[in-house]
Formats: sequence, structure tokens, C-alpha cells
Amino acid sequence: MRPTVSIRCRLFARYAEIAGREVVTVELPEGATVRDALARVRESVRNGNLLPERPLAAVNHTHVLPDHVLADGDELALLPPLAGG
Amino acid sequence: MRPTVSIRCRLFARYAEIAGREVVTVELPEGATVRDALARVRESVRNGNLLPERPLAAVNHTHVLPDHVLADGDELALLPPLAGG
Amino acid sequence: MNGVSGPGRGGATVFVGSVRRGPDDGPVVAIQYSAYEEMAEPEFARIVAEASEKWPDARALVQHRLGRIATGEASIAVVCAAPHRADAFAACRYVVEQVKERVPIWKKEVFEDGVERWRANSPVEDRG
Amino acid sequence: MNGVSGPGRGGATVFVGSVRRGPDDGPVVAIQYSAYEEMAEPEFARIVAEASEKWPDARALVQHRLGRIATGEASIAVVCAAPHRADAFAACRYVVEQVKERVPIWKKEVFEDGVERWRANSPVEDRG
Repeated sequence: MRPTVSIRCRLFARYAEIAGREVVTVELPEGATVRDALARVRESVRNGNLLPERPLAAVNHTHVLPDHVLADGDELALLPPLAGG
Repeated sequence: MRPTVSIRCRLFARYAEIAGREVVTVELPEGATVRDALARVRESVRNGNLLPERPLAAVNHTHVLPDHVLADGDELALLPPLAGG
Repeated sequence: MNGVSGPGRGGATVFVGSVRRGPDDGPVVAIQYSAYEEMAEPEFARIVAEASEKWPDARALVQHRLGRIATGEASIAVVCAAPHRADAFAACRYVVEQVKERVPIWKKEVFEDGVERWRANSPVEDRG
Repeated sequence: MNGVSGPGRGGATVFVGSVRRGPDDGPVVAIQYSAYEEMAEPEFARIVAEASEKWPDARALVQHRLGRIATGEASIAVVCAAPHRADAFAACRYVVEQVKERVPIWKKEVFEDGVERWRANSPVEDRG
């Protein structure tokens, strides 16, 4: 069996409203990127197709690009357009 | 006799220290400019030669250039380099 | 302001951003702010540290409120002190702009009639 | 800040300038400020009015202390509010710079040993 990584994905603000939940855990093949995780999340949650394909994302509290490779246990956050200030 | 204007000249900060006074009144021919008044003030006060020939000047509380023509009763102020803030 | 000032820092700048009700904003009565707090805190710290690196001897503090904030009330305050006023202004502006661009905070406008609407600093959503 | 804020003005900026004791300033214990007060007042008013013209709907207030001010204490405070933060920053900066350039105020540094020295914002004196 190929090794996998378990990624805890958090949804915030409007994304949490769309999906009706704030957390979803996905299992992905080792070497999976943020892009891969996003595709899986869009398949897994309610109204997932309404989530953008390339939203702003962070891993373990740091902004990342879609090519970022995930490690087992990472926390991936999908961030709607920011509105601080 | 040619008509004259009477100008009240005020000195501030370092200029007042140089001259040892804060006010000097000068009589000048009608049509005299700020430049003319300054020359007269430099002749009239103690250490007048230590005052600059073209200091920053104001007439009746507004900044003016040396060519500004004075009217009888004007208040001319000689302003050392500003230091507000 | 005491948190950032010092005998060598002669200029201090404060920015306070409030929930506004401008001519085009409609009858907004409040804004509901939420955040990804575990990420917002380190991001604030990184921004403040960057300001001190870019403008030597500058010090900055930032405070952001969360939850429901009524029109006219403050949502964010940034304080910067630096030896020279130009640096105090620049560092303060930098912190405000970076907070808006990088810190994971979201707002929902609440209208008089109860309608709510998400609002972003930038309209771009999909980076594809 | 209440004097300039309003429901349509979402950004407010404050600048506070203090008597500083920087590395090159020597043992300055205080600054003695004096002014041509009859001219300073209208000049402040003109500067504030200009800020409101240049940045529509901006409001500004400025306060300058005179007399002896000890190191570390504030000498000037400027508060500006505007609908947008960029304008609040720009208007506040404008008021500070114009005050330094145009308002007839002078300062004399007072050193630890009692020596006093006039100090200017710009070194140019004779405009000939």
C-alpha cells in the first residue's frame, strides 16, 4: 500500500458557510501538494464546487503557494479574501 | 516734504537677542519695500549687521517676499529660521 | 503610545480605523469580524518585526478587535514610534497595509434590515 | 480624535512629536519653545483649511505647546480623519510638514550644563 498523509483542512468565514462545516480531514498520497488537497476538499464537502480552485491558502499558519508539498499532520487553511483593518 | 510710512518692526527669538530688543519703529518714504525696511532696521539696532540681509519676513501675519511694498501702520516681522514641530 | 516611545524616538504615529458609513455603503449598522486566530497572532508579530527591520529603531504595536463592531467604533489601532517623523509615518502605514493584505481576518457587513454581506479588501478570489 | 472623526471618516491618524534625546543630540534636558503667536494662530488655521481642500472631507486639528518642554515630552500633536486611510495619512503628514515650514515658532535647546542653543528645522537663514 502506498504511504499517505493525513491533512486537517480548515475552512473560514464564507468558505465555512458554503460547505456548512469548519474542518474536513483528507487522506492523500505522499508528495501531495496544496493543489491536490484543494481538489480533494472540493470533492468532499457540500457545495465544494462553489469553493474557488485556487484560494489563498496557509499551512501551519504560514501563507503558501499551490505547489507547496504537504506533510502528514499538516493543518491546511483555506482563506477567503482577507478583510482585516 | 515727501510723505512717509511708519512701520512697526518686530524681532523674534535669536534676532531679538542679537538686537537686545523686540520692537523698533522705522519711518520710510512712501513706496518702500520690505527690503528697504530691513536695511533701515539693520542700521538702527544694536548689532544690526549681524542680522541677515534677507531674513524670512512677514507683514501683518502673512509671509512676504522682499519686494512687498509696505503701507503706513504695517507690522513687519523678522523671522529667524523656523523650528516648530 | 507608551509601549513604543522612548527618549530616542521623537516621532510617534497612530492610525485608528473605524467602521464607516460612507455615502456608498448603505445603511451598515455594524461589522462582524472573525479571524483565524492561531495564524493571525504570528502574522501580526511578523509584520511588526519587519517594520523594525525596515526602519531602524522603529517600534510598532497593533491591535485588532474581533466580533461585532458598530458603525463609528474602532476596529484597528496601530502605533509606531521612530527617531524621525518620516519613519514613524512610513512604518505605521506599512503595518496597516500589511495587516490588510496578510492577516487572516474577515468581515461581514450587517445592514439595517438584517441582511449580511461578506466584504473583502481586494476583490480577487481565485488565484488561478 | 473626537474633534475630527465622523461616521463617514473611517481612517484617523495622529502624529505626536516629542523632544528627543538622540545619539547625536548631546545631553539636551529640555527645549524652550517661543512663537509669534498672533501669526502662528492664523497660519495653523490656514494649514488645516488647506488639508481639508486637498483631501476632500478630511478634517485636521493641530496643537503645539510653547515654553519649556522636557526631553521625552510631546511638543506637537496633529490629528486627521478622512474617509480613506491613505488620505488620513497624507493629510496628517501635510499638516506636520507645513507647520515645520511655515509657522513662526522657535526652539532653543537647553543642555545639562545650562548652555542654550537656537536650533532650526532648516539651516538656511539668508534668502539673498
